Amino acid sequence: MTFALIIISALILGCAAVAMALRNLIHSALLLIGSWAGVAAFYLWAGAEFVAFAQILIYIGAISMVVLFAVLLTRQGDAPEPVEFPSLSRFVTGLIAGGGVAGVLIGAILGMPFDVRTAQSAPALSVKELGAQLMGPHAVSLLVIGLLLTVALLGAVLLASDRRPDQPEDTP
Amino acid sequence: MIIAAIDSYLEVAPLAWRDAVVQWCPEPTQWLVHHLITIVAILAVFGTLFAFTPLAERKLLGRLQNRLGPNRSGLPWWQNGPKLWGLTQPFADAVKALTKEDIVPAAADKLLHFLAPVLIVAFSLLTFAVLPFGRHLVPVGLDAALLYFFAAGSATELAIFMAGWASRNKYSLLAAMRALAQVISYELPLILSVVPIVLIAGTLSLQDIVLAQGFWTFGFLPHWFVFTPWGFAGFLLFLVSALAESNRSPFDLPEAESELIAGHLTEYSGFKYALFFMAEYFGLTALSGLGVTLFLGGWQAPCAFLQFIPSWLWFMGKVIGMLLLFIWIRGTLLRLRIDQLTRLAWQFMVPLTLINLGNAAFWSLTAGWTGPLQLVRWGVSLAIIVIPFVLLGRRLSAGRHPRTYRYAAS
Amino acid sequence: MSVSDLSSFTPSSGPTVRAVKDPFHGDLLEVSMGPQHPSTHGVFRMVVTLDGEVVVKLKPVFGYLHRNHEKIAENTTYLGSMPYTDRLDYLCSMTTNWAYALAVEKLAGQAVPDRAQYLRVILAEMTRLVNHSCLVGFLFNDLGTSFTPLLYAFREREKILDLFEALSGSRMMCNFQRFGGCRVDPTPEWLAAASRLVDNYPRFLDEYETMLTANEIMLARTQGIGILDAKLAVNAGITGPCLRASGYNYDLRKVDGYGFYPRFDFKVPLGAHGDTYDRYMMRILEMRESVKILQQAFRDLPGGPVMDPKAKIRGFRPKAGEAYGRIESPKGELGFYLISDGTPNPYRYRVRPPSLINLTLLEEMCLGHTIADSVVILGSVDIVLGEVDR
Amino acid sequence: MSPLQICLLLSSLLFCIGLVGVLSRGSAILVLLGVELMLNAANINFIAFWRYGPNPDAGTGIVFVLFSIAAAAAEAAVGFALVIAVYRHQRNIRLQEANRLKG
Repeated sequence: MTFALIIISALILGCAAVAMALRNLIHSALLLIGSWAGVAAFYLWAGAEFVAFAQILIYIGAISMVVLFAVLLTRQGDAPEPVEFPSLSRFVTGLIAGGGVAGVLIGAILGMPFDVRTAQSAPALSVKELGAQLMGPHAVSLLVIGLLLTVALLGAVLLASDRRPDQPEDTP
Repeated sequence: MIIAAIDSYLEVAPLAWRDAVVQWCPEPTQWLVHHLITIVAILAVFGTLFAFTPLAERKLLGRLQNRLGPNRSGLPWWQNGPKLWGLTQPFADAVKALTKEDIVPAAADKLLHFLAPVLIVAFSLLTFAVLPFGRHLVPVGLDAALLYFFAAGSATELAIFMAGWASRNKYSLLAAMRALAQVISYELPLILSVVPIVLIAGTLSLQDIVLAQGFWTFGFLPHWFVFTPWGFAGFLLFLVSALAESNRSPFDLPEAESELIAGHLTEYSGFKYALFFMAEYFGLTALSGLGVTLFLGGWQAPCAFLQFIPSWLWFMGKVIGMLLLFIWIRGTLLRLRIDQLTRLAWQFMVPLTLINLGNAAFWSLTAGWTGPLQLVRWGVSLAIIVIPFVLLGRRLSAGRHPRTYRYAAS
Repeated sequence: MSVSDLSSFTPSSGPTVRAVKDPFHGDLLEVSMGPQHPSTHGVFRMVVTLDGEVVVKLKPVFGYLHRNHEKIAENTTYLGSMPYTDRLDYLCSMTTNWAYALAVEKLAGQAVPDRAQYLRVILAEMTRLVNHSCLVGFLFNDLGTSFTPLLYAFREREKILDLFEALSGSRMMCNFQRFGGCRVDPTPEWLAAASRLVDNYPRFLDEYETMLTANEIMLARTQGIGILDAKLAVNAGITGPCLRASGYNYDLRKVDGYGFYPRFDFKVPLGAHGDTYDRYMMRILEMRESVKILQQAFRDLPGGPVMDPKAKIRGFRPKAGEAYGRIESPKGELGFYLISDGTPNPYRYRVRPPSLINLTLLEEMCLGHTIADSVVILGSVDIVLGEVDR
Repeated sequence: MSPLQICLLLSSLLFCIGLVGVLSRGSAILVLLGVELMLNAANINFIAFWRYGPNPDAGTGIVFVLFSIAAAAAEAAVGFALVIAVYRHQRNIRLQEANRLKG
């Protein structure tokens, strides 16, 4: 079991790290999709089937499409990002910051004795129970999330549409 | 009694054979053999179905078009032997696809160009894992099977995008853009069109959904969801979205041959092309299977007395019927334009699926109405879906109608 | 609308102006559609500049099929270039033959017997059926059907081509007209078969229209697409169904009254919008009128010879002079301009190909529409590359 | 090392990779992708603590992750719409140059 977890972790971290280092945005996006798929595999490993499928459906089915669409629409598919000196210094700064945070977190995790549950099998939570949870104690949150999604969708449409009042659309 | 005995044997025969083989294997490998047999069986059955679906498509299209379709390929070692109505055509096609040269453009992104067909076939095959093929034949009895199906299916468009982008061909790139726009538009109505089923059946498990459709009124009127107003509307909406999701005519925009040559397939040849072809038909079969499961009663027989026919035969029969319907549509309809396609999705399909969801909610709330109230229930439910359909449809086709023409005076 | 309305018209400064005004200039995608593209109706190329999917510039490129037709004709006898005219518009060899024969007959002052005139009308109208059937079939293919309407149209076309083969020996390269008549006289059986076919033709048209004319997708894809302004069309020299779809009444069968067309009762359908749908409907309506003409011709077909006995076949040398013979070919005005210097060869031989001239406004029609529409618009213009490139 | 610790290590490393991406890349799209990675890292923590925590049958971790995924979808929709708006404005998506509020 732990072995599978290590393989999944390697997949997630490898894909994510390479994606953040690549110059070609399409390759980055596709590798990140691999990383998201790895996260879904982790959820499956942990026994959270519903979340795993939701992760695939939302991340690979929807967000990745939006990302790729944005890359193509902004004509970044073939143009690698230019290397400039400021961006190099930013890179070093980012690396130092990220490394520092990582060091602190890893130190904390390794030094903290966790009270781990002994049972190895994943807790079974059926879709029905999950639904009861969502509609019961978390109903308000569900409504808020629904509202958030609606507002976000409307906002995205408004932001992305370039129809200005003084310039009529000339496409049919 | 005799019929019942035959029924029970045929019904479980595939499982019995699998168990026999598994028993014969040594203990530590049994779980592996158990799963391998399932996988191989799915591959064999649907591989065969895939081999003959294009043949059926070509034959049927031929019949639709006053011609015969392929009827020449006989047995290779029997020169003047029977032609077998062209039934050996799939094997000839397979040999041809395998022996053709695989051309990769020099400018292409070689890795992605190679990965795209592999991914698309893999993901389209994954969807078969949760379909209930028969009363006892469910490869993976997932609790969230419906969600799994859409999750696995959603990745195929990603592969189409990869193919289009990696080819470094302008037509392919346009096709990739179209594929993305299409999937962003149609994923939503596809999922929304099946939500009423979840609402009524109260489960995401496909087997439970089939079981929920498992009774007959008077022994011959099946309780399939398609025979309710919201179910029928949902089935039609699902059908249209499924056509769009699997890039079939009239939504075959990514590979529109009269505009984009072959779209994302322009730079593919040989076996990689065959893989795309395979994935298209696998995806089509899987969506047919889902449609059958959700709306057409799955493996249930249409009449009570027809139950002696094994359930998996009913399932396959219905799937093949759906495939023939898809082929018929392909032989009949014209292709939409990309802006019309997205407009249809957002201005027609999405509102209708949402209204249909409300319709299903009404149906579920009025489950207790009987007698004359039953008629009221049907009427209201029909009105809920038909009136928006007519209004939205009229808005969508506003200003377009067949014209009458004048003639010159002299 | 008449010619006098056109006096106020000033030609536009060129359709590519809109491409320059485009705010995304520099981010456009140039796609070369053709010469090996499934929908360009032969070896034709459109260099299309796209903003997204919208055409902002379109440049037709042709000449891939150039065969030096006019120069070859100047170096051969008058009769010797008759088979070459078959290859101009290879779907309609009967009408190209007739246009050339008409020009030569004008040049030489050659009379044509009545039976031959009727026969020419019959063959020309049957050719119109062939051409328009092909055109609507291919148009639906461009619209994305999987060959079904095309093959229905081809079924009817094949029946007519079989008749052509029975009459002339060749399905498409008929080489049938001669200066002063026709090559052979059809048998009564042929005439009966042709008459039967024509009587059955409206059934095919009804079937076709039931299936497709009111189809919602068809309406959405063609109405309002590729609008051609009548003034612009007249100025560019567009003729044939494309011009009439824009609402301008100009049909050489009525205007010139060549052959025996004044003897027939038929009407000229006119469009009102000049869009792709109108161009499609013009073809359907013209086929219905052709059927009417054919039925009258079979009824009234006189006896007699099909070839003027005084016509000179060998050693044919028309007097020095010039002549322009034109007919309403299925695609538009097809004209042959000939100058004779008294030798057995024409001094100058010039073809006015309707396909080429109808193509000149392709960009004007396609601008602002999507790449998918440009394919359909090209299909509705009706070109044959043998005639465009010559 | 217990599985829980491996999960936490995974999530912290993933979070830091996302952080480095957000801080060091100039392209708006990559910055947004980095944010998505950080969200995913948080989700991994939720699932890990649900799996190995004291009260696994409550399912609150799963519910939280579902909400988080929905929020991520909303973030992606708005974020990439912003990217497209920025591109319309300045013809590239380098964030250093996106320093004007009005144009």
